[in-house]
Amino acid sequence: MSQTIYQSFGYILPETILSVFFVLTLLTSIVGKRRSKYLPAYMALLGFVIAGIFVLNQMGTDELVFSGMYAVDPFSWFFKVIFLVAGILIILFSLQSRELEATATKYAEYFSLIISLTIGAFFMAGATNLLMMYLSLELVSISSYILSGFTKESARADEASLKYVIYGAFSSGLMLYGISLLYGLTGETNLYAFNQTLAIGGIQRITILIAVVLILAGLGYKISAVPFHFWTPDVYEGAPITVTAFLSVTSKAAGFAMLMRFFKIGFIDVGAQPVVAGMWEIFKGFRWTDIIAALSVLTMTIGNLVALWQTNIKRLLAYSSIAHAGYILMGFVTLSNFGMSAMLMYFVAYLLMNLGAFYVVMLVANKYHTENIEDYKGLGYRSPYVAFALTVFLFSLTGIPPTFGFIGKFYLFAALIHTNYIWLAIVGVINSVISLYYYLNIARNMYLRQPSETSRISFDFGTNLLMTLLIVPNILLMLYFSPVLAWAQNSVTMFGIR
Amino acid sequence: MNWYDIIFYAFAVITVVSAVGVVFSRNILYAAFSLLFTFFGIAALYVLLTADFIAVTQILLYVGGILVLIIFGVMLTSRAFNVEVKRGFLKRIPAVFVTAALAGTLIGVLTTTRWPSVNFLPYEETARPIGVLLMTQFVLPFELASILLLVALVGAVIIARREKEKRA
Amino acid sequence: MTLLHLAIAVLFLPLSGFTLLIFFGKKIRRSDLVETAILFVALAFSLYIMIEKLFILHLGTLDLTFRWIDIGALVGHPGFVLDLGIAIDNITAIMLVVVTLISSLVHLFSLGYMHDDIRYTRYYAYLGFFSFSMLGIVLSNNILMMYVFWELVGISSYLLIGHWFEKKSASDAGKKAFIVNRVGDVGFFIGIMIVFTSLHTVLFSGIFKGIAAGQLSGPLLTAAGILIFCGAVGKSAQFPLHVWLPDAMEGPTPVSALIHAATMVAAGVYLVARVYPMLDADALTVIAYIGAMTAFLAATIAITQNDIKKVLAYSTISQLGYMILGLGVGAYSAGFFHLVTHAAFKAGLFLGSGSVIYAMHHEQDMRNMGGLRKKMPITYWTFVIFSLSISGIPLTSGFLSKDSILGGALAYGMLSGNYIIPVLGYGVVFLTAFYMFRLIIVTFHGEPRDLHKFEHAKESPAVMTIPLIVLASLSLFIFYTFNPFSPESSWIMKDVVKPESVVPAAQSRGWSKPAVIETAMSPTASSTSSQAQSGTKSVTYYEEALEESHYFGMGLSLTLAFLGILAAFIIYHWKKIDAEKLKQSVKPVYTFLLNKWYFDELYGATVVAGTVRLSRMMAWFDGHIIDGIVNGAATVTRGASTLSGQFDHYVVDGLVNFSARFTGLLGRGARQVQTGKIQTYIVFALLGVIIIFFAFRQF
Amino acid sequence: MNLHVGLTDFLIVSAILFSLGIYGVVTRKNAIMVLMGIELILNSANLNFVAFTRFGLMNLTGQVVAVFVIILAAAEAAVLLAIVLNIHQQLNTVNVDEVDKLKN
Repeated sequence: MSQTIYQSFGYILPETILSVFFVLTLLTSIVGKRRSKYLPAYMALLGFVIAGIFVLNQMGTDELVFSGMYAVDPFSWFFKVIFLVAGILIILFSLQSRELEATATKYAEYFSLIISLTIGAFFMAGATNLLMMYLSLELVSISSYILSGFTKESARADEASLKYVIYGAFSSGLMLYGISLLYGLTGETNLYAFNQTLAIGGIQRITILIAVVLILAGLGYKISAVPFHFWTPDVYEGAPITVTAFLSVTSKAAGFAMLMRFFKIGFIDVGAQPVVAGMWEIFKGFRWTDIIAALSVLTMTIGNLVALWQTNIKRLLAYSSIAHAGYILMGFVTLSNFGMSAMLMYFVAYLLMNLGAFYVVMLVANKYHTENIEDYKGLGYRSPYVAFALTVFLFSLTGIPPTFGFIGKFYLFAALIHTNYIWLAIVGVINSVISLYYYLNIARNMYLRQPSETSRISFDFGTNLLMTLLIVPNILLMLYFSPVLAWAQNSVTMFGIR
Repeated sequence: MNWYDIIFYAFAVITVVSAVGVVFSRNILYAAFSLLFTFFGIAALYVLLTADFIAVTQILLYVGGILVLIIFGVMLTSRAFNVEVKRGFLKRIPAVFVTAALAGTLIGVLTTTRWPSVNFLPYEETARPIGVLLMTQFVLPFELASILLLVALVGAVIIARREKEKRA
Repeated sequence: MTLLHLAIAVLFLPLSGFTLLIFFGKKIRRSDLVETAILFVALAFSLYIMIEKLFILHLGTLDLTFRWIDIGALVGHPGFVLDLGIAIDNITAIMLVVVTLISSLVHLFSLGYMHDDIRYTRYYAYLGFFSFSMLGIVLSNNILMMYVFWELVGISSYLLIGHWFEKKSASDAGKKAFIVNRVGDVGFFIGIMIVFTSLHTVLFSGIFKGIAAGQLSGPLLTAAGILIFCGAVGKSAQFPLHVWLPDAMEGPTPVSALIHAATMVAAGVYLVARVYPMLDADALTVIAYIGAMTAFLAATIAITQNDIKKVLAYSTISQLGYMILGLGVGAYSAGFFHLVTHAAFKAGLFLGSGSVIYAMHHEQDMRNMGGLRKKMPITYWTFVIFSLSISGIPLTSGFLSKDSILGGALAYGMLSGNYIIPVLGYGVVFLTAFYMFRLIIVTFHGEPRDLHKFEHAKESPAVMTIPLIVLASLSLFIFYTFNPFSPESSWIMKDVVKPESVVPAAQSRGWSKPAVIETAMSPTASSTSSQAQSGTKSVTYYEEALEESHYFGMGLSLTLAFLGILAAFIIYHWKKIDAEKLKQSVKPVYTFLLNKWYFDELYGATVVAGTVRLSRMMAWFDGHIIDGIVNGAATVTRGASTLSGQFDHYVVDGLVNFSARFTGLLGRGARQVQTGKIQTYIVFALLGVIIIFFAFRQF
Repeated sequence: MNLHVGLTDFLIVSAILFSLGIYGVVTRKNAIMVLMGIELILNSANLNFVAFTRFGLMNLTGQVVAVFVIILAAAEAAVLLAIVLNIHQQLNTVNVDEVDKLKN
């Protein structure tokens, strides 16, 4: 139940810890040597680990705190775990990034910004208030603008950050305008109040539609759904690889969490009896699933089609991540707990495979100094283990069986078929087939093409270990996914909503 | 027609006209000064809406803070004050079209919507209740905003700072 | 719970060693020692588990089951759950020790034997992987996981046998082992499928429960039992799939000791022991006959072999036959006991032969040896102990286990009338003693035949002799019982109790009273009401028979064993009978045996040639008949096809090309939108907002 | 008081500001002028919040939100200007049209 403000502080311990470590990590720049990356990185890691302990402690909590501002529920818990894992992995990746080393002398700021982005993502996942949604989204955005332009000697990164900040500020402006309209309609910024107002009825749908579409523009920009995706390829290509990987997972997942919570809490008819168990009823007349379905189809189709033409692997992965947003959106169209748990499962898969792929891309960029797909020729001979790892991740991204990506896609499609969205499932399958082409093209380059140079390049122990740590769950979870499934199924609960 | 209406229309016109100036002015400094008038106009509108605290904040932060920031930005980035390169005429057509469509739709929807209540309330003091709200109901956004400002501060500094040890 | 966790540690220790060596083997100095140390840790854990479980806590079966897959969410499907896990009962606890003991000793031995190998690290990695797989088989509490580990054992043995893959014979032997094993595994897999489709579980406990509840019975149950046994036939090298094992001697000798004495081949026996409760009378009879046949066949071949390792290989097959025979006749505890004792003395024999081969610079033909007794005293004396043990001479462990198997076989023969089984069993006793002492005499006694190699021969280093001494001491009775003449008093016989059969009474082997023996053997004879009593009585009758046969059996086997040893000494040591002359006089038999009953030739002529002939037939059929039809039809369809070809070319290809090009163009079009100018992006996003708004105005 | 000016008048002003802001964002080539457009958008939203608070028989939530939005606008402006300054340093331009090397 709702908590008093004093009690509420007990529920944001992980966020508080992260904030404290944000400051501490910043302060390491005073204490340590300016060029040392280890002190801030370890400080940030420590912060993540301690926050992780507190997050784990919150398992099963289902509370609404700070007078309905923020929900600490299984749903947000799920995402918090994802953010923490992603954050830790990104810090580990960053320690090896040559890109950062070449330009940045500001490691303390870099790692503290990773923490601040994670704080924003935490709040995004739990925000039940329009103001909180806006503020947390802005926190994530501002952190990511700075991160994407972090290597500022690189013209690409500068361009990326400029485009990002203009596009982001504009989108959040649209969203804010939409929020103001919703506020005008209900007199509250609280999502639950909005739901109650809808339940009473008597509000013009057209106004709600325009408000929701404007808010959708803000959310769509975060999850890079077509037609709000345009910034994605440019920013992903321009930003440092570690940042790109971070944005593609944490920022996107946070956007999805917010999207799901906004629509689910706002538009579910709590009083209605569901026709099918596990499905939700939305207020009559608000068929926003059609909008989501349309966005989903557009997003995955355009993402995949444009990816076919890419020659830069970062840009290709950017389009691929757009396509994956489309896949994940499919699960939301079903309006069911099944679909939602499928989406959550997909996030786990997406985290593992996408971060893995970006990691390999970073390693290759470190040692081979290229991001060009053509230059991946013969990687299978030159660095066998790295090539193997990339193949696993690409298989997972395509959704081919011995990987967890397959299970993720399988459950998404199953959810669609379960709720009779067969046409959407077919579109999804066709898209997967298209994606097969460009993913396997990389694998073909690595194994079937002769390299122009044949010297072998090997990687050190830590690198191989980290890579193994990413490969193993990708395969292991295909064989034994029940815990993830159970976790996802338990995590569809949002506070106050069945 | 009473004084309130007249004042409203006067400030509304000032606001809109100066906003047009911001958007269409060729000279960046003129645009910045037009923006000043827009902010003032909006602040006046806030006063009309009996939101005195917001009005003051608007003037303090926007005029005193953001606008100064913008002007600094203009000065730091422009050799002459007129950097606005010629605008491509063709690109303005779709822009005008899209914006007009948007404005039309918005105004159409907003004017036809029955908003929950349109009673005009008598003036009440706002500074104290807002302060109380900030410390009670809105304490979490308040904290979040503080982190956000810190991040923005740090970010702005590291991005804008000239590197002393810049490499060749 | 702690014991289970310890068991999980035991399982994963060798795997961690494997991972370490595969990935970082080159980085770690003396990675071999790391791997060996890991195995000794696993051994210590296993010993602790066994002692805790059997002697201190006297625990029942420990079980750790987890839900592997639970698909309840898919509507339109009744749901599907699969539980997996590990369990430790008495035989598991003992097997853990056996596997880790032999494995760790082999690791130790290999430090000396494999020292100069080029792929030394990889060899140790494979050893670790093999140990992991084997421990997995032992610990699984379900047939699915067991099958997976079963295949892993297959793979790792393939890698180990083919370790010297530059030698064609070695890589061929690896392939042969793999393929022959697959034949048995296919049967095993079908058996698993039968069980799973009718019982919807893979847990052994669930399977037995389901069978007890009558969900699987009749011929299908018999078939399931025999098919699962097929797996054991392959892995334990039983007739007729025994052909891979002798060839597998191409692998390094310590590998032979590990794989072919104690672990991999014992897996089959372990499998039969595991699924024992679900085997019905018919299946058990099949098993008993296969076992007896194997024991006899292999023993006869062993007599004629001259390669020291080949003799041991056939001896292994023969002893495995004993174990299977023991299980088949119902002497469950004895069969398992023999598995344990055999693991010790056979591993010892292999390692001893390895020691000899090492000393003789990789000479394996015993005709070139001789007189090594004085040069290698430790090897010699341990070898003698192992041989006495395998021959079943009192005061050794082999005597205990072998004697009880033979007693069981005799009782079984008396009860069921299958006299051929005990006859074969006792025959093999003679043969075993004979070929083992032939081996000893030819190798260690007499005059050296190859003086040059003899000169350089010397006792092996301590890392190689210590395992021999350990194993030799384990081949003495004292570790198993204090009374050297009473197998029943050994702790293994006490702790390994024959599990209750869950087979429906009509199908089980009920020895209610002597008069009904024949009818009880046939499934339909007895009525259900009398089964309740016969179930309890059957044990009594079988035990009575055991009791009766005990002393007679013991006497008989001892006599035969001594006769065998005597014959060996007469022929090869004192040379009272000229071996050559003997060979000449029974030349046809001798050649027959020397050529291993012509099994390889038989398979070559039937299976291989059959396949070749079949494919030739197919080719002929294809060339003459199909082509004829096709050609005839072709003329008819040519006209049509021209037409359709045109259609294909212009319409279908066009469509395909078009769709491909269209997708490409779409992508290219969408790509053109990405101009790189941020304001274009914003305009498109705005257009998107407006379009969405108008498209969904109806909401 | 008998008023003609009501909620809708304020909303219309804000809608016009919003549209002008968008126009500015879309057409202006100088990045700082784009920022001005964004400020207009944020101000229009703020005007909405305050107007709704006043006319809507409601609490002060809207005004509190407006305070936050102003704070945010400042933060965003600072970051955007910093990025623009950096672009100016590195690429010697503030024209957003010329920053288009990443495309397709």
